[in-house]
Amino acid sequence: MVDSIEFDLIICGSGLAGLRAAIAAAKKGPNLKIGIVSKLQVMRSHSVSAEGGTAAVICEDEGDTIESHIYDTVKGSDFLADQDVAEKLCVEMPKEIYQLEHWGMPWSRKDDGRIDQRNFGGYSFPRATYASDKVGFFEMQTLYDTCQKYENIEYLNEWFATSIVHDGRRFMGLTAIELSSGTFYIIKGKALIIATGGAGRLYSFSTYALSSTPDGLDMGFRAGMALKDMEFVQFHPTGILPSGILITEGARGEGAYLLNNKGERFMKNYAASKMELTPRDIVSRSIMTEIQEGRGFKHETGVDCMKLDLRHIGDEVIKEKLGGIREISIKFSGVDPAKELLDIRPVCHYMMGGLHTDIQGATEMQGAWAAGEAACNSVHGSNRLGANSTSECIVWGKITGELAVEYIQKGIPSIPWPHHLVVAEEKRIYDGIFRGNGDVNPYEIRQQLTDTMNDKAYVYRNETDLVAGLKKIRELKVQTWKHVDDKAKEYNTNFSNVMELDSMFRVAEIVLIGAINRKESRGAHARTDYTKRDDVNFLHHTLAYYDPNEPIMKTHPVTITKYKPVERKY
Amino acid sequence: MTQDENKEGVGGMINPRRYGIERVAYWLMRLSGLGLLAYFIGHIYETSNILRGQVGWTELLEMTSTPFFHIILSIVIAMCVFHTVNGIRVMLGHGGIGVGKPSRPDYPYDPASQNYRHKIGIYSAIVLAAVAMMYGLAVLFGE
Amino acid sequence: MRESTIMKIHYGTALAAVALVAVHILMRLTMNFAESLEYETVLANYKFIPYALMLELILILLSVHGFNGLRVILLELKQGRTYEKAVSYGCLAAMVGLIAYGSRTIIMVNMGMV
Amino acid sequence: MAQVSSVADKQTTSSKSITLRISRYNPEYDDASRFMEFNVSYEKWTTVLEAILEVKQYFDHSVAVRYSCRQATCGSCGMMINGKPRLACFTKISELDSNVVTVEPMSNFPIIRDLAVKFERLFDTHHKIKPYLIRDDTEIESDEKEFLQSPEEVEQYIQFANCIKCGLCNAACPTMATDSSFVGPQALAQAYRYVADSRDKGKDSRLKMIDESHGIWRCHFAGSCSQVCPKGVDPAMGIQLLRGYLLGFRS
Ligand SMILES: Cc1cc2nc3c(=O)[nH]c(=O)nc-3n(C[C@H](O)[C@H](O)[C@H](O)COP(=O)(O)OP(=O)(O)OC[C@H]3O[C@@H](n4cnc5c(N)ncnc54)[C@H](O)[C@@H]3O)c2cc1C
Ligand code: HEM
Ligand code: SF4
Ligand code: F3S
Ligand code: FES
Repeated sequence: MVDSIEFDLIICGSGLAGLRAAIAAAKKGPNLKIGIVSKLQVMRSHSVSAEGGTAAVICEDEGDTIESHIYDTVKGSDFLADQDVAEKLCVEMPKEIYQLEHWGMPWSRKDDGRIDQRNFGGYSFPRATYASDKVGFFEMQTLYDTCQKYENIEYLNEWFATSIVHDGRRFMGLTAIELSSGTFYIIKGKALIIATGGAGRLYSFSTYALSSTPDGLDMGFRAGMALKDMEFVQFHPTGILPSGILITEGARGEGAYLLNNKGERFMKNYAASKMELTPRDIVSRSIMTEIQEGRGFKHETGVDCMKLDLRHIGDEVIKEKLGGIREISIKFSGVDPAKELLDIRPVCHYMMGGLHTDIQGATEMQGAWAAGEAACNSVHGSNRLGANSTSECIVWGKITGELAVEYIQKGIPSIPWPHHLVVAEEKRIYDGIFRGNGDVNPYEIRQQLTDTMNDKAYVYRNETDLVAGLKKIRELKVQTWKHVDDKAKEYNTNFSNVMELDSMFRVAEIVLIGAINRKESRGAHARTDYTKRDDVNFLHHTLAYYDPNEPIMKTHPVTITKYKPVERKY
Repeated sequence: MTQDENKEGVGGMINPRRYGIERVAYWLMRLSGLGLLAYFIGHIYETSNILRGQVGWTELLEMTSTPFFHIILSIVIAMCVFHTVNGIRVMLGHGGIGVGKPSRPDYPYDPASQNYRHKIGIYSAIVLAAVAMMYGLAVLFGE
Repeated sequence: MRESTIMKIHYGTALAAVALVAVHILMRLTMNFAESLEYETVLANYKFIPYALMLELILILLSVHGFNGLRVILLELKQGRTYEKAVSYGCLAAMVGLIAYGSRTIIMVNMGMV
Repeated sequence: MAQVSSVADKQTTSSKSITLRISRYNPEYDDASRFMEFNVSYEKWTTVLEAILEVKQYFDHSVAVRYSCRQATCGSCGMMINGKPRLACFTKISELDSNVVTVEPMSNFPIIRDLAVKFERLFDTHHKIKPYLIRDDTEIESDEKEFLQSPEEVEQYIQFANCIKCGLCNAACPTMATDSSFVGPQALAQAYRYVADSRDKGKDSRLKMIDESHGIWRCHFAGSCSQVCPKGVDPAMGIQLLRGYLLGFRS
């Protein structure tokens, strides 16, 4: 018999979205038992790495408007964003900035004591609210610390969720492995919020935490939820070499230049009005074009790169506003940004896609919501603007937290527990993965898989590469890699790594298929064989549904309210 | 210490190699405190001999006038000086004096509380203790 | 007692002791060291009421300070309810004991019982 | 290195190697820990974490180690490296200046397995010191306009807000080495972080909380916590300033 525990609300994931949801739920439903299930300890989630800012309109007295934030977001998305959703983000966000502030967030301040903001890519007003360059970290700290006020939140730290238990229509619980003991558990619950974050470790050159793998997305996918718009992967222009650690866009927000080997600020040839502060997709493409046309540099590892110049910003301002990246540059690149140029290269940074939800964050399964990067409520369309993601996590964290509580409070009739699903899941992971044997090193396979994604589905894409990539992934999948050498139960990360790999295959496939199908260039998805945006055939979202053999691909309409798609120019 | 708690235990606590002079000061403070307490108890016992009159007192005086006791006494002097001087430093520190002001840290981090003022305090406690001990030895073995 | 009160006493006793012990030691140094330990000198000292009072004070201060220091060290060495209680009361008892024993000397000498 | 092998040409850079000694221990099966040695090559930027993961991926899959961000912001990878508590992802092999790199689980934390340790006590003590603004609830739970705070006021606590809960300070502190009830530098520094925040009104209740027999007084200003902190938090300073309030030196 499998051990089981029970909560009213289960939140899977303890990043920004998960913690914000927990607070909203704990406040609204003080009598409910809330469990945060996370494969990491609280405060170890990828969200702590977010650096540059959180977008919100808080300076209306200085001329900023919500309207403008909405339009910037929609235009940044290359008109694939659902416009009602973008509006919701921009309307809700200012309140959240103040709410966070009241909970202790150490926002950077202006001299008069008000919250300060900085410039960010693609915005027509400096509206990235910042706290030095550790925004995500401080937000996580604020939320985690605020969670400490609520005694009805319980933390299941280092529990690896493996599947969603449901009756075909309605959410009923999770199965999970407690890593420290290796015990397999059923976690029963009335409602679920999936906040398992992005999956950027699909790429080997990535800004993401090593733990950002698609197992959370895959869990929803296997339970019948659709994955939406997975082909849109954001490449951030400035990742350092060789680690891929991010230099925030805030650096350019504070005035940093991008230089090619002629010493030119080459962005003037691509987007003269916004220069370095053009949305990321365009800057990344510009860098790759420069490199391809021979105006790049070579890093000592032999990798092509470009230079980022912060020297004119000055040591004092760098220390004050960009202390985190100063530390990163000195430590990981051996470069003091006040004195030397940084080697940078576009790097996998964000997944616009995720579990398909409506504007309220509800998934297609009753009782299950998704929030944060794991969700795709289509606020970012085909390209997210910097600083809009932490905003999204916070806004939909709150919305889903409250809605889930309302749902639970309405009362849910009980139905028999689907034991067979748990048995099947146990079989899948223990017989299929844990005891599955094979002689290929799963880590090597993972390396090949992520390298393939890097090579074949990077900033510029084309049919040949994508098809070759898909073929390679499918080859890797059938190799006999499924083996877990480590047979101990306690803290078996070999086991969880292999489970992560298992999920990477399914999700990588969807990214590639979606990219192959989308024969146009839109936002972050740039095809060299279809260089134009094609609103006639492709102004729609991509959906992928689970099928044991091959994902079932569908489309979904884009919600357009006020802004008719026009050519996107900066 | 038991391995399930994985605490470093006394050995790790006094290991002088890893954490600079501050750690040395830390356990010298303890050691001298304990040493002084031991001496103090002995001293009370010693002086209580005065109740045994002239004979008893002189007997004891003779017993403690050996080189061995003199060395002990010198060490006590050293401990006393170190404990007192370092004690004053520690007390100031505990009150938040001379530990620096909060400020934005810049990489590479250099903790303001581990500053030269306190280091000087520690070194001077050690030096003064050594000097006092020399003086004590000179007086005790001098005649 | 609140821990802060105890520790304030710890610091207070230390500070007061600095002054008094300094006097005590200086007195030893006003004359030749060996001479200062002569029975007569010592006895005379004890009989000099202000000095005796000072000695009594030093005795109390240092006992309080020293045994509280010992308590702190022992508390940090090992934990557990009974152990901690034992340490606290043990140190208190030892402190009272030492003070009583030392005071006996001072009082008896002072009252001319030698 | 693993991150860019697709784009990097491994041959172009020279490779040196060191012996990595990893402490292995599973309390369920083993009586005592033992060391396993691996020969790993490194570049000038290779971190200890990368070296450990290299071992995990290519030599022995069963090494248990906790990691996530690999950029010193998540606080996962604290361990004893050549005897001192450090973040594995923030320690480059090249800066250790030694042919042998020994990694052991962080001291003063119970071992789960190999290099992974239990953090429950750190999370508990952090919880205990009320790490949130204490102030009238209606003010806190409102989302209208900010509490004003000048940049100078931010400076009073921002240093302490940098704590990533890695626990290195607790691993270095001599009191923690023997006292399993001590609140510890991590939590005390956080108590100061909130006390020093001009928006907070909970000083008295927080001071009361840490004024107990295994509270703030068990810190003897040894300073090791500040020496090992990877984020410049300087817990030793925070603790002494906090104690300043209790002793009446500050108000
Ligand atoms: C380097 C970097 C910098 C960024 N900077 C900015 C910025 O300046 N501004 C901005 O707006 N955005 C930024 N972003 C984007 C933003 O940080 C992320 O999109 C956001 O933090 C995602 O938060 P999340 O809560 O959705 O997920 P995450 O923080 O990724 O959390 C995922 C959680 O899910 C848990 N989990 C995953 N799988 C499982 C499982 N199987 N079982 C149990 N738990 C599981 C994990 O343990 C974790 O707790 C940045 C991103 C990166 C990579
Ligand atoms: C006269 C000057 C003295 C001063 C200024 C002084 C000061 C101090 C201070 C400040 C401490 C606290 C240290 C800490 O918490 O880190 C301390 C501890 C201690 N003192 Fe003293 N002291 C003096 C004399 C003595 C004497 C004479 C004795 C012996 C009877 C003694 C015994 C101790 C002990 C046992 C400790 C505990 C050790 C520790 O916690 O590190 N002290 N002293
Ligand atoms: S104070 Fe420093 S060493 Fe201690 S937990 Fe925080 S970041 Fe780590
Ligand atoms: S090391 Fe420990 S003793 Fe105090 S100054 Fe730091 S907490
Ligand atoms: S892995 Fe996050 S701090 Fe080292």
